[in-house]
Amino acid sequence: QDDSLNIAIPGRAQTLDPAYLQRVLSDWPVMNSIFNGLVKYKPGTFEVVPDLAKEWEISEDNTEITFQLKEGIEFHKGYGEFTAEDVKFSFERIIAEDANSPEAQSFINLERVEVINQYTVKLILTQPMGRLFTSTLPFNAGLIVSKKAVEEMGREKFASNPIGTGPYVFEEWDVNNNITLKRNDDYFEVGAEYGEIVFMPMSDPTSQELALQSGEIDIGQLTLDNFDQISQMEKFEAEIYPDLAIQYVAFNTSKEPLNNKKLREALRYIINPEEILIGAFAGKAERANSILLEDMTGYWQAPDFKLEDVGEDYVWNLLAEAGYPEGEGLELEYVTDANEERRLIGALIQDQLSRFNIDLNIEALEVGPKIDRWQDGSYDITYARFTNTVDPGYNFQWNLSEQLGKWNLFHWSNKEYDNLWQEAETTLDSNLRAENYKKMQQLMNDDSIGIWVTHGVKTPAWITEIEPVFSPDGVILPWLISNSEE
Amino acid sequence: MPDKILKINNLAVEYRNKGKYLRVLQDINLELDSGEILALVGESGSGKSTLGKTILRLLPDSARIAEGSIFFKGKDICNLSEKDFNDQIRGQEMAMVIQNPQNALNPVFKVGTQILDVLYFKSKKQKSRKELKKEAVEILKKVGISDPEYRFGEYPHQFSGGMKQRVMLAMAFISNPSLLIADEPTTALDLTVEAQILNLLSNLVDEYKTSILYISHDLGVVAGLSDRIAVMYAGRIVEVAQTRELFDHPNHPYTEALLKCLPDYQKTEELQTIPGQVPDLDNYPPGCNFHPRCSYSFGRCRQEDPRLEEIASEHFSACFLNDR
Amino acid sequence: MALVEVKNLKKYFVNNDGLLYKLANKGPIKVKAVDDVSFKIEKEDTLAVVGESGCGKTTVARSVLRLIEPTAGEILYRGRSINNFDKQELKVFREDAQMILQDPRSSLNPRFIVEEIVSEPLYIHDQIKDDLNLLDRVWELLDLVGLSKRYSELFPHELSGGQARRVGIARALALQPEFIVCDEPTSGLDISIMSAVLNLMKKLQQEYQLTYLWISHNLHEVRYISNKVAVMYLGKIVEITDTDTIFNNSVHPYTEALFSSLRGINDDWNYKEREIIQGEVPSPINPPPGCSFHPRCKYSFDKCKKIEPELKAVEAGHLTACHLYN
Amino acid sequence: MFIYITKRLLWVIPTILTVLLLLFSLSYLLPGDPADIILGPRATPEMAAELESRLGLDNPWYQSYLIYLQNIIKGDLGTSIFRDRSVLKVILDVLPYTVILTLAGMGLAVFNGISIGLLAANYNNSYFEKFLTMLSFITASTPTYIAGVLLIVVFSVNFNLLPSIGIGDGGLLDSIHHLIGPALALSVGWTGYIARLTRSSMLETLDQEFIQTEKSFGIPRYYILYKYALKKAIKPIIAVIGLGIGRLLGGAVFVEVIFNRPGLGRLIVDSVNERDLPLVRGGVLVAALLFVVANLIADISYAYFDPRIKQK
Amino acid sequence: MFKSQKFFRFQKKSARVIKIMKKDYKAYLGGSVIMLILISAIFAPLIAPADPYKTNVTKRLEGPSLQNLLGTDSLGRDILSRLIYAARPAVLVSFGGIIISVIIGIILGLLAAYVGGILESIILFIFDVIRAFPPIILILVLLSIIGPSLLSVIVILGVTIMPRYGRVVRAETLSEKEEDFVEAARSLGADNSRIIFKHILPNIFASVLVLSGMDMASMIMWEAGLSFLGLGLQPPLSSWGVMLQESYQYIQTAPLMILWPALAIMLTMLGFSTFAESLRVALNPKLNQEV
Ligand SMILES: Nc1ncnc2c1ncn2[C@@H]1O[C@H](COP(=O)(O)OP(=O)(O)OP(=O)(O)O)[C@@H](O)[C@H]1O
Ligand SMILES: Nc1ncnc2c1ncn2[C@@H]1O[C@H](COP(=O)(O)OP(=O)(O)OP(=O)(O)O)[C@@H](O)[C@H]1O
Ligand SMILES: [Mg+2]
Ligand SMILES: [Mg+2]
Ligand code: NI
Repeated sequence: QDDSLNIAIPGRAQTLDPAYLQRVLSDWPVMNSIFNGLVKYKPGTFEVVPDLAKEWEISEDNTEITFQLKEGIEFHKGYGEFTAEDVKFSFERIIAEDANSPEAQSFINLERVEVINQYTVKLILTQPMGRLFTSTLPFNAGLIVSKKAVEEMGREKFASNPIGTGPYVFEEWDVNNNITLKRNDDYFEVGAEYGEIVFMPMSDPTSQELALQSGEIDIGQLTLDNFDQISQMEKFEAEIYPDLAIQYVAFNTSKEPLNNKKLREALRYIINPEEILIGAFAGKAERANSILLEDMTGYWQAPDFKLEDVGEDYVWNLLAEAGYPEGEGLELEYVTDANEERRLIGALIQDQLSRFNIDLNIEALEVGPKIDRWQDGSYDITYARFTNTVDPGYNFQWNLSEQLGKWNLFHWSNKEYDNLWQEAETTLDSNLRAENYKKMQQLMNDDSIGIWVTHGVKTPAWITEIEPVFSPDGVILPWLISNSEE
Repeated sequence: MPDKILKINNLAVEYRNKGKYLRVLQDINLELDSGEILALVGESGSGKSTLGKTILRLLPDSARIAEGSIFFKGKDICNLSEKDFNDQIRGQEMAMVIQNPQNALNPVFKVGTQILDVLYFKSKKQKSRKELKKEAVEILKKVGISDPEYRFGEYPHQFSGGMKQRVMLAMAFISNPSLLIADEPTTALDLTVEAQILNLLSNLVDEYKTSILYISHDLGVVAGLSDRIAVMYAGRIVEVAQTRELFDHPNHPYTEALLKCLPDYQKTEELQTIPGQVPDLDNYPPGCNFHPRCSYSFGRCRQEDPRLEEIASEHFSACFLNDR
Repeated sequence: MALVEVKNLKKYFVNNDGLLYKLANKGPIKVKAVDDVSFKIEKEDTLAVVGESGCGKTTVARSVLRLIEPTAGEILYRGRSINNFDKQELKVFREDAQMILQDPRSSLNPRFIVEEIVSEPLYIHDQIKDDLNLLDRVWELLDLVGLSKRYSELFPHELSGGQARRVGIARALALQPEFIVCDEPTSGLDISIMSAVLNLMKKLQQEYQLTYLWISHNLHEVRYISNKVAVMYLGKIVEITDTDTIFNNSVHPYTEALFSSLRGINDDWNYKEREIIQGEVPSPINPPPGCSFHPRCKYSFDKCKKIEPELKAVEAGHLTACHLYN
Repeated sequence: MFIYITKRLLWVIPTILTVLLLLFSLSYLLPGDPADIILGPRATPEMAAELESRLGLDNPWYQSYLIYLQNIIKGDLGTSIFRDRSVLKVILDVLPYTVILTLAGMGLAVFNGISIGLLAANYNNSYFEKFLTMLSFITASTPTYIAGVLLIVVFSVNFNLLPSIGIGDGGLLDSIHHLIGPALALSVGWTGYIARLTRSSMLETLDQEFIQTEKSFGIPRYYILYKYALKKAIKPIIAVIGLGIGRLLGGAVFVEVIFNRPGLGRLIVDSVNERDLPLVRGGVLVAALLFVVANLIADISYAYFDPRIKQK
Repeated sequence: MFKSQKFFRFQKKSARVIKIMKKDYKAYLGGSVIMLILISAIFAPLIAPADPYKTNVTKRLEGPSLQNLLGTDSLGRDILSRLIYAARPAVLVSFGGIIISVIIGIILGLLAAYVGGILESIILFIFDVIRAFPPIILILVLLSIIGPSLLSVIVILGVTIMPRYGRVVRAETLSEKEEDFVEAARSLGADNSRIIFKHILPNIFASVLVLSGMDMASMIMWEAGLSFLGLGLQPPLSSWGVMLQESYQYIQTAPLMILWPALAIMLTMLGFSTFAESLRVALNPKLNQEV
């Protein structure tokens, strides 16, 4: 079937209700094809442009935003015209007391939504919200669902029978967890070229790769090691995108022996992230020097601690100063989960530390026990991957003091950091935000609480007959796929 | 010799064991008239069953006929192909009731099925099993199984040893062979049941003029049943004679010793024993197999194999004493 | 005083296959393997027990040696009830009374070599001083039953039936018992070996003043070895008397039938002229009412179908259970 | 026979009850705070509370157990945490695939195994037989996942003959095409096992005396081999097939993961990893039930082939 | 003195077994594989050409060369050395697991057969509950409860397999108890402990030994399978299963890499099962006639 495309997603989608998105990698590309938000990222960038909204106005004190909506847009499957009521409903269902939506955080300062008329709607905030336009509205929390559909079906059913205004209409979610979408022929913008899209879950990149080669799927991810080989084949094209997430080595700063800053510094020299990039990412991933991608607001490049630059003796000295001359008697505990990449990284770090006579005990746990250990802080070093959004406020929140015992893997508490974050959250002044985030990063760097390793990569590959479009972090935008042969 | 139904010449049979061939039967010469019951007696392990199986070609793959020939109704059956032999001889002309009734029937098939299959192949697949069933029931009745219709649908384990033995005989009746080989059909049976079985066998001979090769080591039974007796020892036939002649004038020292050591209710004198052991298969003594246990043995016995020779009318014996 | 006295021995096997089985079958199935058997064995006597397969001979033997607990009745050994023996007494009894089991080979542990088998009773009863002594003793015992030293190293499956039987006998003799229960000691043996075993047993009896309870199928052998015979039918003794008497003057119809099937080599008989008792041995699960032999008995009359005959003397030392004689 | 079956069935009930208790206690045994693992960093306290009540963690355990039992009797296995669907439905959706895969695997194993075994028995003591014996040892020593990987490497990557993943587009032919690799991978271990069993069972049977009876009454060789001997020899194989179905059910885990097929095994692996407790419980319960049923069928068919038990 | 006689007998018996096995090609195959693995496990540091933990990311995914006979893995570690070291967990898992299941199985089986009554029902019930789960799924769930580690893998495998032994021991004890030679021993005055330890156990031992040979193969298989699913042994221990999983993503770039651990697993399983088979024949005094 020429008119149908099969796209691999890295795991089973869990819900198609934007208010309850669980797995960004698998749920998001599907939702994104079914729903529209008031605004969206301009394809291929993180620039925010209008979508369902024509234009908007922000009040002086930054707490009231009035949107003019486009007219005559219809929901799928005859659920009626899109109006201001749907906007009100979509946002207020997220902040409602009993909603239990994980997105409540995204709308943290939203007080209510006011319908001015059928095509005008006003968001009323308690405080200015820095991330509203950067991550809340263009991302899943900002997607507009059909009020009528949700009320008719109820939340549970809607989650697997989504009704939106988007370029594709939900068709079927089958036993295999394949999700089939059909083109929305009444789409209010230029419609999609392909009549049908099937999202197929394939958790393991090797399977995706094999499936791509055997023609089962048209778009999928390659394993890093095969990237070159397969992207050179005539049948396929591929590209590398930096991921948005941040992967890092975290030191537990509140526990012996790594509560000793000297020792942490020494470790920053000893652990060589470049080797990790080669060993675990086949040299395909870029080094990260910040939580943020380079072109994001608040990017600050942490200095590299290179062993070559200071020489081994310097590190031996640091160790001696920290009370471990010759590295003797230093035994550290590394907690990770069974994920293969992370086990490889553990093995690498273990070997690197052993060059300085430091023993690293690797404990690879199930996800559950690992999180337990993370939270009660019984480890010295760990390796983590945190999903990021385009908004820095979101990305920086995990290192706040209030996250101690939760997701603050450094077990690091710094009042100044907390205040800077709070300030940045409640302003729309992007310069101020950028300043604050930079300062926060310096604070982290000064305390040597860990090592940013990489943002990771996405390696989408596709058959040459098609021409896909991706977001800057490598997420497929299915409705923009065109046929390259025509 | 048209009246001889079976004629065995110089037969020798070997078993392969651990890469070596061991002779189990040696120099077997035997003849059988039609309608005659020939009893084959001898110690356990002397090769009686092997001889029976050789005639019906039931030997395992590890065995081979090393020498000699077997003529059945004047035809050399050693050279028949396996398929021809199966089609023409087994179940048609010859049948064998094997030694152990407990294991003689397939435990997972109904007794009726097994009988029917014999009938079916006996009829050369001409008749359908349905037609044959009546016949089969008839025969079961004849061998004294009460309520045969019902028994027909039962499994062997529901039959007593005596009944199984009778089922075997029923199959033999069905085959209506010219030669029946009955391998110790009454061991492990009670005296009273044994008597019933013997009765049946005798009817078979009377009715159909069947020849029977009756293998046993119970001389008491053999004495009344058989026309002639062949005595085997360690793979050889050492003496053949008419039944009474053998008991009254045993010639071979083994036969003589055997008769003396048998407990018999009519004699009260002390039992004699045969000293020594039956020789191991892989360790037969040179010369006459019996000489190490024989009180008369002399030089020649240790060197040469004695051959079966006629020492009186229809009385053959393999012993050098007769040459003296 | 008799060496062994059995009084009203009963042994019922209950086939008790769980609750459901009972429900479905309206009560457990009882096999009356031995039903009210009494006899005495004097010292140095041999009592032969004959009867068809399954009539309860082995069960009697096992009860006499307390290998199974009787359902009812008493067994006296030297006047004392063996069922009340305490541990120590039982151990002494096990030294004095031995058994030769029915199946020569399966009664030998397949993983033991002959030496271990024969010396096992010596171990159990702590009668070994040291190793060399042990081997000597084993060889001596093997010699006694006519096996050479070489056999002490063989496994049971390497023995012929007769040799296995002899090993069983050697083991029974190891403790120098005074009473041996021989359960069909010649079944499955070669003709020539059978006589050797019989002679051996007889010789041993004379030498060591042994007492035998001799179970057998083979009437020729019974004639040769025993001086008393008990005939069993379906768990009961139907006739018991001296050996000579039973061969010449048996009275019970079953005994008569049994002995008429007996053939000697010098009998001038012809199978066609013989009378044969018909019918199968009835099952002990469901014995016929009255005299259990009546369905096969040509003399049976009304009373036989209803009333069970008791074992009564027809003359001194000759008891039978038949209505014809009472 | 009837009694035998009822007895066997009754014995299953307490077993299943205990299995249920064990499954139930999983929520207490599994390490980690379920709410955290399940909800991840985006959790709010209210969500955690809701989840706990859904998992029955807010009641005393015996109450929760009774509620759990009640629900199960009603056929309600709970709701999957991540799939917003009833566990029963999730399982029933994938179950057919596992069942088909298992049966196909077993079918292949039985067919190939018995064929190899019969050949080996027929050509006993030849070099051909030694070859077949070695072949069966080697296949029996090939774990499912290795077979799967090797099949993919050879047939999908190198020759592009078989699809490497998925279940096809729903058409019968395509489904079968997609089933070949997985079923073959699944069957490999048992093929060797059954082959060895068949050979030895066949040889043992052919060595028995009743075969001689059959021969001596003129029943042809093919008839003896394939009717008389096979039925007797097949008994131990039947007993093992039931067992094997259970084992293959387990092996399906690997096949489903490697070949990216939907199925019970993968569902359980996924749900264990995700800590989707209701789904773990439901999945394991269904797997256990299937396993018990397979064993039951094995026992009963064993009895069927052994008239001695059948009569009882 | 007394001991020596016993020892002599033991020698004679084992000499017989060895004599029979010597004629069996399967015994050679199995024996040499087992020896190879034991030697690798015990002397790994002496045999392995390189440090299996030594990474060198500049030399990753290289094919076989003189320096790295079987090539290197994704971190540039020497595959041969890792293969050799991985024999250790394999040996520990298979022997450890089997020891646990055999010991518990024998004790429970004997108790069930000898004590009977309620205890027997309870023991059988425990067996049934364990056996109600497909093994791999039981192992999976148990592992996720205890958490993966060498010890937990060993214990869980042992416990999962144990009912097999319990049931075999019970069934055989019950049937051995009825054997004539046990009755003979009782008639000689042997007490229960003698009957169990001298007569019953040695006879059961053979079946247990043979079963355990086969189960050791499956333990290795399961361990590798769990590792393949990412649940088995955890680093720094590397097992064949771990290696298998690690190489899975390179089946296109470096297909040889997955072949080595796959071969190691298969060969080991083959070794254990052929040896078990050969032992089965040799240990059965009745089967030894024709080898
Ligand atoms: N399949 C075989 N392989 C090797 N040797 C065998 C085989 N079958 C029988 N023998 C040997 O051949 C000899 C003769 O055996 P056969 O069964 O013919 O004796 P038999 O006279 O029938 O004894 P019995 O009275 O015990 O039935 C015996 O020594 C036996 O051990
Ligand atoms: N342990 C047992 N459980 C149930 N029934 C038994 C048991 N032992 C023997 N029987 C039954 O008791 C009856 C008598 O058996 P027993 O072994 O005493 O007979 P027997 O006279 O020795 O027979 P044979 O001559 O065949 O040895 C038989 O019907 C038998 O089935
Ligand atoms: Mg014979
Ligand atoms: Mg008996
Ligand atoms: Ni396809």
